[in-house]
Amino acid sequence: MTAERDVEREVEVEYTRLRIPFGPIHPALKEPVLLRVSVRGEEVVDVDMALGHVHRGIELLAEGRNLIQTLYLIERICGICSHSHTTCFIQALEEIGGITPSKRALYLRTLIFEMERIHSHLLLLGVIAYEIGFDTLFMFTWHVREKILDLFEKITGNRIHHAMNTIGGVRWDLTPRMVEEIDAYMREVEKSVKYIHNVFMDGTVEKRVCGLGVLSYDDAVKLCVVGPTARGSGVDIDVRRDHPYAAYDELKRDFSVVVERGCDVYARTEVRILEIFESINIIRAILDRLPDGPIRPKENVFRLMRGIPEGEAISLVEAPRGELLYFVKTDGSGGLKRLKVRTPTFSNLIGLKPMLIGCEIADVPVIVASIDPCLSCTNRLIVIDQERGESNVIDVDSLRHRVRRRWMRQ
Amino acid sequence: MVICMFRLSCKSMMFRVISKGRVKSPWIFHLNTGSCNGCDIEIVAAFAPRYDLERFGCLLVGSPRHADVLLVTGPVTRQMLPRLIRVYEQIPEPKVVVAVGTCASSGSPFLGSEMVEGPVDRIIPVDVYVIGCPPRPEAIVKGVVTAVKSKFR
Amino acid sequence: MDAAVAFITSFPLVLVVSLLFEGIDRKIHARMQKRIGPPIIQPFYDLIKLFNKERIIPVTASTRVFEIMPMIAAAASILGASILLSNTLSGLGMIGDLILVMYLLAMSSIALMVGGLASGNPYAAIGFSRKMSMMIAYEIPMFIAIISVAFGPPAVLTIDRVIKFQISTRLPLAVSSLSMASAAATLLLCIPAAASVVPFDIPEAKTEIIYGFLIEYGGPYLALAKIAKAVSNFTLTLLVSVVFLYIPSLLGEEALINLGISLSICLAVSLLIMFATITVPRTIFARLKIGQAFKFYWMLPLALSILSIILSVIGL
Amino acid sequence: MKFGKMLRDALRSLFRKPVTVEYLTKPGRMVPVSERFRGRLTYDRDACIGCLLCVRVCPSGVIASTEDMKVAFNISRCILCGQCAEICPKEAIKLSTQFEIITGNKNGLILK
Repeated sequence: MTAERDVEREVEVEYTRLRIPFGPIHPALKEPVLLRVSVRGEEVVDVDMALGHVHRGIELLAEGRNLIQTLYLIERICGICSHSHTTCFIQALEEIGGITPSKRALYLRTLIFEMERIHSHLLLLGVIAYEIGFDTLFMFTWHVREKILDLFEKITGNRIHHAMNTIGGVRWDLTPRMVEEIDAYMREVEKSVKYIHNVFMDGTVEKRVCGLGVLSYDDAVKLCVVGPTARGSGVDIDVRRDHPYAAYDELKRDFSVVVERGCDVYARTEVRILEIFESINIIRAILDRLPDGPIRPKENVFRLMRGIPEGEAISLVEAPRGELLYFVKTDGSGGLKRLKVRTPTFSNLIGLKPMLIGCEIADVPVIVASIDPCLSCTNRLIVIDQERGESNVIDVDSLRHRVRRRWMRQ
Repeated sequence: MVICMFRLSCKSMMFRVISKGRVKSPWIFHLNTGSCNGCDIEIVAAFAPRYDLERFGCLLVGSPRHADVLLVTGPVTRQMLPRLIRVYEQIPEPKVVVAVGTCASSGSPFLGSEMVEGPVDRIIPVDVYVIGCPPRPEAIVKGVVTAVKSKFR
Repeated sequence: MDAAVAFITSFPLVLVVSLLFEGIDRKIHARMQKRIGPPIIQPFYDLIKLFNKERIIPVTASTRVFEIMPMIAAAASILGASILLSNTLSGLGMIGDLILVMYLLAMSSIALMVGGLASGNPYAAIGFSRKMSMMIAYEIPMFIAIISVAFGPPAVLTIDRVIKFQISTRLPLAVSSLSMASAAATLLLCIPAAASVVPFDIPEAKTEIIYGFLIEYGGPYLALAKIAKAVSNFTLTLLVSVVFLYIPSLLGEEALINLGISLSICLAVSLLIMFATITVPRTIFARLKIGQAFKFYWMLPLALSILSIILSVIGL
Repeated sequence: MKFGKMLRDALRSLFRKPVTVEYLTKPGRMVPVSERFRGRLTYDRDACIGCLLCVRVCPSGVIASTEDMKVAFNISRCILCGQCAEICPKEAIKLSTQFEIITGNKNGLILK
């Protein structure tokens, strides 16, 4: 009897649902992803995801280039967390080559890392405000973010792609004046973020973000989500504390891992706001205890690259969006045999489905934004022919051959 | 003769008014064809209070039917290729295409990848290139303004 | 003034003033966000550009409906605005023109909805259904508030007579009695939804359904739709300022003699109303969801409007 | 729950000077460019010794060697990483602070 009713209901759902292609070109999404959303009235009944619109074949390209070229190539995996990618890659290289960067270099790496976290989280807060139609808050948040970008430009010479890391150290040093400037800016940013935190508790914002997109603790553990998405569901993980890298080993006492148990969009947002304060604390600690010394080895970067033997290594960092993993295998003559990147969004996207089902259409952009998707990070080396709906697996060797041929031609 | 002169001047007046309207209200559609987000966030930053593209009358619209200016970022990936062409065709004439960033302008550093269908100008005509990785928001502002002025005037 | 002359001259006046209002709204909105914003005559530039763009009709659309509906929308809202304006200026009132104006306003948004639905885009369909529920939410309190004018002290539904009543009591209607105050409050609360701005721009939400039913309109059609929206926003604010907050009535009989002064005072009041009900909400609020908006309108404005009708029947 | 927390700030900024930098509308107004800014490449042809180190480190194929053992740059491909300037032993390649590389014609961006 119940089975019959279920079938009847299914037929009814099938009959009344409306399939909406959400993306890949949609003003709410800054990057292309295709969510095929099936709705009934305003309620979302099913979600299907199609990725690969930003797939540029970076891992394959990296295999045809030398290590220095690859360093700048993988910086272009993502414009928001570019420093995390290079740090992770360089750490693996340094492990293979047995190079230890100086203390000062590690501290500077961490400094840029934390500043990037602030900039990334502020960007996301702005995007969430934009999704819920709160333009003024969006403008305000992005204006605060401009200050961080100014600092980036002063320290490294570019607002987005910092090109800070090099083999065995960092490329740019801090001057005493910059230290003062960073300190002053941090005070300003702290004040503004407190204000933003207050505005995020506004009634209309709360109506849009509270109790939405619930990802329970069990689901979060089962689906292996990482970063603020996991921490918003009460999972206490953080690579900075669990497997310290760069200078985090010595900065352990200066920050705490923010964990919220709300499991909804608001919890994830709040984790990010509170993490900004933690990042400011870390930056202050770094500025206090910045050791003296050289920032990079005296040797030419080309010679350093040549000196890296054949080997393989795995490296982990906590990018603004969560755990980022690199597997690097070098060929001993300054090139790469294999590069594998697992980005945080790749893990987090799977968590979207339980969040989205049952919500309204109006909530879809907010929930998608709340995991802070960075799709340009995620799309690599999956060849799917979307128009024909078949996945097209190309043999790795033939693919490599074709790529080489094109590279030679150009 | 006089009537003819009057008509001509009326016509030129009309043209001037129309071109003024076009120059003063370029509505922007932004298309990401596989960029690294760097250019995309800089385009949005150009609309933020610091640079405020809206003082030139620009609006960031969400539907290509409303747009005049197409800002393309990213080397065109294989999956975005048909969508780029479709969006370009959906924008009503007259329209301007601005390639923002180095990878949209020339495909570097992704040139040679099997999944990248080359720079934007291999697929649709581009009016202005803004080079930079990513370009500063100021450069984007200037790129849009020069493109609109050169094409619509 | 002659009614026909007033009627004809009010067409261009309505267009220019409502577009200027939109420009001022955008400028203030930008300044509240700490930026410079577009020039005040920006809507004119937009319209000139849009009218000279290519017309594209999507293949999925039913062509006739898609083409005609924006024209009907623009015509209806301009007609409504000029009836309101000319009946304010000239002493010749049509009986029941308040209802006519309200009807024309509703008509213009319904025409846009239908035209958008004819485009065959799924987003437009969602926009249509959302706008439908929004209209049910705000039109009912609005109509009840207008009808309570007929039950209240003026006891008419003619703009001209309402104005004369206000002049005779030397008080704006909203101040004169409790029932009219609550009717005015209802109308003010309904303006953001009727103008579909944040927090009630749910049918046209850009980041959710990409302008809803306007998604497939481009070029001249979009221009017509923009005109329809700008003019109906202006009409709503002017309606409140003329019917409920006729400040020139403080001048007494002079308000009818110096029409220029009283008209400019009315426009200034409607500008203020626009600032308070359109610009400020869209700056400081986030967009609500359709269920929440519906609940809000059936909780507060509907209750207020019913209260106003009860009060006016009692005679307060 | 409170509504309209931004009201005060919004009204206050209505009467304050906007934070916008009036770039292009008023001459000379822009956000100051930092000294380290990595902008358009400049090339000192006389100082170049033709070691071609820059060609080998360039990640995006900007630099090509010419017949007289010097190099030529295709700036439209440049991603402004600054690695060539860093590795050049004679400092023949430098990065200027010019950030507006805007052109309608890519062929004009070849630097020799």
